[in-house]
Amino acid sequence: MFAQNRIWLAAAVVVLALLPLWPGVIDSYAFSFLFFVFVYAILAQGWNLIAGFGGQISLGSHAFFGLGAYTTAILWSGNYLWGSLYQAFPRIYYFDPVTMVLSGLVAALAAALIGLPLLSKLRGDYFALGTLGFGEIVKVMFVNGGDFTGGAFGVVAPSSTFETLMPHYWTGLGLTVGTALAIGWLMRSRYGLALIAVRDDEMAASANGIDTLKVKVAAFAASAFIAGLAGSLYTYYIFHVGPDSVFSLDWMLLPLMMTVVGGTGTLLGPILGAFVMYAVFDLARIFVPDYHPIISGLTIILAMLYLPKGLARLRPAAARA
Amino acid sequence: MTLPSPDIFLQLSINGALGGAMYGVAAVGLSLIFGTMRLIFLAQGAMIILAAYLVRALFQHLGIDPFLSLAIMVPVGFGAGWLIYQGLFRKAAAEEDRNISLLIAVGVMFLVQNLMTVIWGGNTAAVVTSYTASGIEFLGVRTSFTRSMGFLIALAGTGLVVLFLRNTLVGKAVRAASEDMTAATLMGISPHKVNAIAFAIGIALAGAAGVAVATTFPFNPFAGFIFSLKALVALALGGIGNVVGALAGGIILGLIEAYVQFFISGGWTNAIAYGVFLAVLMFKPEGLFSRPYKKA
Amino acid sequence: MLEVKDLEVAYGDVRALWGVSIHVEAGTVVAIVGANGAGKTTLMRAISGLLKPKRGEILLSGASLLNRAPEEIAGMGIAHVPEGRGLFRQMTVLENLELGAFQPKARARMKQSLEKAYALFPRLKERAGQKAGSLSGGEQQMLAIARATMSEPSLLILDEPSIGLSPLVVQQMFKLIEELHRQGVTILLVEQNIHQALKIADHAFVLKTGEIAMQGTGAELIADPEVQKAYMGVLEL
Amino acid sequence: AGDEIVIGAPVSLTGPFAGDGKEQEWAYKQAVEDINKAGGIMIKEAGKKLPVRLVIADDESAEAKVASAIENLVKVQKVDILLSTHSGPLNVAGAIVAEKYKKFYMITTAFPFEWQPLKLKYSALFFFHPGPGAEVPFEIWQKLPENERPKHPALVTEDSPDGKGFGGAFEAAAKKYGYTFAFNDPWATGSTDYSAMITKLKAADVDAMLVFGSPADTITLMRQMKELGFSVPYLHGWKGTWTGEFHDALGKDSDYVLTDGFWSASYPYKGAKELGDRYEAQYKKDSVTVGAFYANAQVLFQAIERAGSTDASAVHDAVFNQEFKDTVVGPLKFDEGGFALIPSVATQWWQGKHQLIFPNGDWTYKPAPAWDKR
Amino acid sequence: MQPDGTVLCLEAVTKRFGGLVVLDGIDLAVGRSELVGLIGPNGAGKSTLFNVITAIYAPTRGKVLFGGRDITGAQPHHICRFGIARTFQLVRTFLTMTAFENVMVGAVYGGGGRVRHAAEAAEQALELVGLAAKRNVTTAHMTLSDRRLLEIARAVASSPALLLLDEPMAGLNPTEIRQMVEVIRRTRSEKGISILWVEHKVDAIMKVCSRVVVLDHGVKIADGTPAEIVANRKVIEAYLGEPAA
Ligand SMILES: Nc1ncnc2c1ncn2[C@@H]1O[C@H](COP(=O)(O)OP(=O)(O)OP(=O)(O)O)[C@@H](O)[C@H]1O
Ligand SMILES: Nc1ncnc2c1ncn2[C@@H]1O[C@H](COP(=O)(O)OP(=O)(O)OP(=O)(O)O)[C@@H](O)[C@H]1O
Ligand SMILES: [Mg+2]
Ligand SMILES: [Mg+2]
Repeated sequence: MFAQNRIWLAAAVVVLALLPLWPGVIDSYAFSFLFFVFVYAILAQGWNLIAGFGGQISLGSHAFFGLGAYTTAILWSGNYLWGSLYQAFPRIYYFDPVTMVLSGLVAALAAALIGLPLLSKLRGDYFALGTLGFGEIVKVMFVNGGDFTGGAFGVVAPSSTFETLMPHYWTGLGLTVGTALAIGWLMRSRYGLALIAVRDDEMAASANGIDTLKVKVAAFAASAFIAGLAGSLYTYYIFHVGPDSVFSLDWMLLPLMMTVVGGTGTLLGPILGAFVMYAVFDLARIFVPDYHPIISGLTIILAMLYLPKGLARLRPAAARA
Repeated sequence: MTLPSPDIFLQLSINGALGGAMYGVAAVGLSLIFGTMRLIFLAQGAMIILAAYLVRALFQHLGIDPFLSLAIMVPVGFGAGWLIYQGLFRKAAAEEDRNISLLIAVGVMFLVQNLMTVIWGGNTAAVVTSYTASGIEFLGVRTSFTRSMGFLIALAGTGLVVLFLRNTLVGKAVRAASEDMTAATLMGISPHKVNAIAFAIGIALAGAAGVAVATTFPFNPFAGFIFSLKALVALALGGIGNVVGALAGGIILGLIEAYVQFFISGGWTNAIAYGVFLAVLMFKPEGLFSRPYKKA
Repeated sequence: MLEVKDLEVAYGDVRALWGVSIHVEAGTVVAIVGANGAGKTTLMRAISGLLKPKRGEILLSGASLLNRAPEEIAGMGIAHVPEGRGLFRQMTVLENLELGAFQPKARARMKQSLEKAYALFPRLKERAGQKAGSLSGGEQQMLAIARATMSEPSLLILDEPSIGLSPLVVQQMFKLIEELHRQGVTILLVEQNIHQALKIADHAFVLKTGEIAMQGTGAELIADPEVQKAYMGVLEL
Repeated sequence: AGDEIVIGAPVSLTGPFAGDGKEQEWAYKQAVEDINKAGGIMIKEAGKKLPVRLVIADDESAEAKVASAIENLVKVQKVDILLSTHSGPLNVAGAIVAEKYKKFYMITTAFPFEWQPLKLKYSALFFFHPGPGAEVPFEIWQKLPENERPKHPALVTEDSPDGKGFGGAFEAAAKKYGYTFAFNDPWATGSTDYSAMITKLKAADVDAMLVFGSPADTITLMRQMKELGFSVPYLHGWKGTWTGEFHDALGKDSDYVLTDGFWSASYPYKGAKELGDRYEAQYKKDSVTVGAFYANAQVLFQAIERAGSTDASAVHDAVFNQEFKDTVVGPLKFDEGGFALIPSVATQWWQGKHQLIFPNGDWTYKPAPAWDKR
Repeated sequence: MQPDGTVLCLEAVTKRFGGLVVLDGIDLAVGRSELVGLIGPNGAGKSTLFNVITAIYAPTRGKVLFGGRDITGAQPHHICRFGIARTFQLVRTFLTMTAFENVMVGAVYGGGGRVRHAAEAAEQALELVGLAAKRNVTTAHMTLSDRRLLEIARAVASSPALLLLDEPMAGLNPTEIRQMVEVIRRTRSEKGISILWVEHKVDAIMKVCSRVVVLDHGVKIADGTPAEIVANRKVIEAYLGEPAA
């Protein structure tokens, strides 16, 4: 990326961060719109790490998103973390960094556990189908999880904490920028080199001293961590996590689509894709409520036919990371 | 848990296998498309349901018996598949990035599901004929007539596809093009023609599966997704690109579900089915019915 | 038979061929030689339609090959053994050979062609049921050549066919080329085994950074001191 | 509000619940049409009756989309007040967002155990508890002569939130009425093969089945029971059996099946029959749901009228702890938490019509003979 | 054997695929800084031997010792870190990476070095094979022969004790072969790396190697100085045909 681009991007982030301070702007739909864009952008960025940079197509993002969402809801509603402090500070779990990080970690741990066998044995398409199967298993486990997971209904968190969207907006923005920067840094480091090497040729990578399994599992876990964070963030908005909602395949398919439309293997792609695609979906839903999925379906098809390399590659300046 | 008597076991197995053949027939079409274009055609289930709606329309408006409508659905499916390939996937098939065609499939799925909702409404639809819900005796086991027919359709469809792939040069060309498009063109194989044929057969099979589904199940525009998912599992169990394996995978899946439903609980069928699927892949990473090799 | 005129080919903005013209008479063996990166493979790929030239013309018996798909060109009787072999690695040796005879014309004579191919490389017969990808490097090269002969081409393009073959098999391969030549097949040969290639070539072109630097009969070029110096240096220690 | 009252409603126009959503949309539109015909609703501030405008937003049958649908209704469409969508999880999501924006959200078709723990101020709910709802079959059995009561009842449910909720309630009710289930097992939503379950039911000698599941699953189950030659005298379904498609798909095999519902056109309440007729005239079949959705709008309109405003706190006061006499589901009495109980309905299918058995129906239950004797 | 010890030692290595015996009880030793040629007809088992040494295949029977330590069954990446680097007969570079990045992989992961140190090693290795000018070219855009050179650079950059070369000269013309010989010699002399080298360009092997091993049908049929090998009847029959130039 050229320095000039960076300046523009930094400026955009600053403007977005300050936007809510503009008088009168707070009460607009823009914030809930952008909040959802951020949630999808974070998820997309996570998927891009394992699939775009790592070359391992995972179809299990929804499982990790759901695990993160559940972790936040369960820790909170069961007060597993802060004991009596919770009584003194009833909002202690709300956007609590510890809870959020733990939510990411639970997802990452699950990814590591399932990733070890899956990634050591399965390649390509089989890995994709394996992760899809894993997602379904997790879902059934939560349906049958008894009181701990709230069974088929799930868990509700205290929604009385929800007064304004601002914490969601800022945290979403922060995580979107943060994950992009973190992945950008990662890809420039020796780990990035290893990840790309494994993507390009696994046999050659291991013959050159790369522990390919470790690299793949680490990337898978990191990507799950990011998805778990997105899930946690979502819980703070929706307050109800249920197996059908947070393990919905939408949480996998949409980010995947957004990444590809934006440009796989680029840093800006997932964000751009999330923004553009969510805008298209949302506008269609508002203006043609009865037919909007048809419009969305057509948009995806057209985007893939005419923009197969993604938005981020439209200009040569936004080259690979 | 007590062991059931042999006849109950037979009953379970036959019905489970018949149920699994439904996944199988979906999986065979998917396998063909997957095997040629490495494309997870997620819309296959939606195509099957679309076919089911057409079968219903033919029956309700023209009085054509659903099983007879096979003679219409298969060629219509073939033609539709050809067109879908040429219109939507031709360009993407040449791209390195396979997510592109996956997403086109997702787009097609959205489109088809919601077109069906607009045309036929979101409610559950069904075809009611004189033989709906009638049973037959077979080997002393009572089972469903339409499922048995579905099973036959699955067998016939798979058989024809296998004959095509194994014994015809065009069939081999289909596999060749899926492996190395450039090399295939050097043999004089037109990859797009060959892909279109595979796709057309895949959708023709969706047409046939639509008949089996329409006669057996009630359906709604969204009912196909579960078929896609299960068919994918069946396909991976059998080994990608292995058509007989796909049918066998479907039947195995059906058996697992029946046994789990009987011996454990209906609530665990999916989890255990997917669990077995993952476990199988751990030991046979390329599916049950394929021979892998590795070479530097 | 084959006429390439003023051909320009580029990869993106990087030009690989700058106005190359060659001609191949029917029934002759024509060799293209040149250093690594000179553009030999690029030229072959352009002829068989795998690359779209920027400018120029390619004529096969007077018919233009530009704007034709590679499979169409193959159908016109050109078989191309590409660099890197282009085998169907997941398919068996036999299936690979069968696909070589995919063209309707060749299909009818599949049996005979198969026998001929096996006679040429008996190792392939032994390995008929094995997946092509698991063959040894040399065996794969044999398969690639054998597969190309299955289509009974009128023009055979060989891009470094001797790569990976043991000396004995290299001798056999050159004999095979001469044999095909005798049968009337026109052969366009890229070879780094320059001495041998020039020995059997009726005519040869030297490609240098995307341009034809020299041409002549095989014998003329072998004798050319410049060619000797640039491409045929003897190992001295 | 200017010179109209804008009411927003997230509705499942697309996605898997689109079938229910369309009925809901129809009912809401009828209610709005009716109120406008009556001149609108009196608003104090305006000093006159204002007409109502309904804005519907698609929630795609998904929680996240309910939330953004409401964000959009409130922020972009600037609605004054909200009507609910369908089912527990979706309404929980909707109620929470509405609460944040202090817009009143009037709900039906969510189980109280799903919504009540949220302790929201700006939404109210009327529906039945799974508890009393689950007692309905036992109430019916109690009225049967001793020797006709089921000996080996079975409970089969889909493993969805509603299925689980209801399943627990059935277990409690069985205990209360002194029955034990000879078979009790869920199935995975969307299953296509029930043969193993049927084999087991047969082996357990089951003579009554309580079935909770989607229409598609329940129809498949029924068809397979017939194919495998298994029938029970008493089969009572929830959710999957009431709809017109159930009868369409099974034809006369649907006879004898008992079904639940939120409502019946044979209710003696004002407007019930007329609404039922209207629906039937348009769709050529009867409905056991549209009344609940219609009533949802009726309650909201009356509450606005009482409050003289669409202000959330004012409407809250007009609903919580208040009674509503005139609705097509009958009188509603909201408790201090904003919940009102309606009875669950039981009807028996007979020749394509729902015949009301419970509460207070005048149809007498007919046990089903074996398949080959029908 | 070399006086200064053995680097690699194979003991009775056998490899089967189903019923096919591809390697049959191979014993082989490579000494420190030794340059050993490995020749044999197509399908003799040469590449398979490399695959067994680098743990891509597990041997059916037998042992691989490296620096005296049994490395049979170790992970491929450990083998590299122990100090065995290789090239592939069917060239395998990281296609989306630049030449420099490719070599960096070897330097960082195989060499176990720190990034800065690795960068130096990478530059040197590119210099060695003469690709320094193309350091920023993405390898997908390089010719096959350049990629082959790049693979060697990548292997050298991991500072191995032993380098396995699988037909590095395939596709090179005699002039280029002479340059490659130079590369191989310098690798050995400047870095003291032992080399086991599979090649069909027999004259190159005979002129450069101190020792040549011959495989045929999975069996070691000869092991000796080039002069001995060229005169060996079995080798002539199986491989060389008429006496080589
Ligand atoms: N896919 C590609 N993208 C970009 N440039 C390429 C590509 N393939 C080849 N080139 C460039 O084109 C030029 C000619 O390459 P070509 O492969 O035709 O050479 P060649 O004569 O066959 O060499 P070799 O003897 O190594 O096979 C080289 O400079 C090479 O870098
Ligand atoms: N994975 C495998 N499965 C079955 N056979 C194999 C496998 N790998 C190698 N072979 C067979 O083993 C034999 C030896 O192969 P290898 O690649 O070691 O030969 P090579 O000596 O390197 O020959 P070349 O000089 O042609 O490269 C060949 O006949 C090959 O067909
Ligand atoms: Mg070349
Ligand atoms: Mg080899």
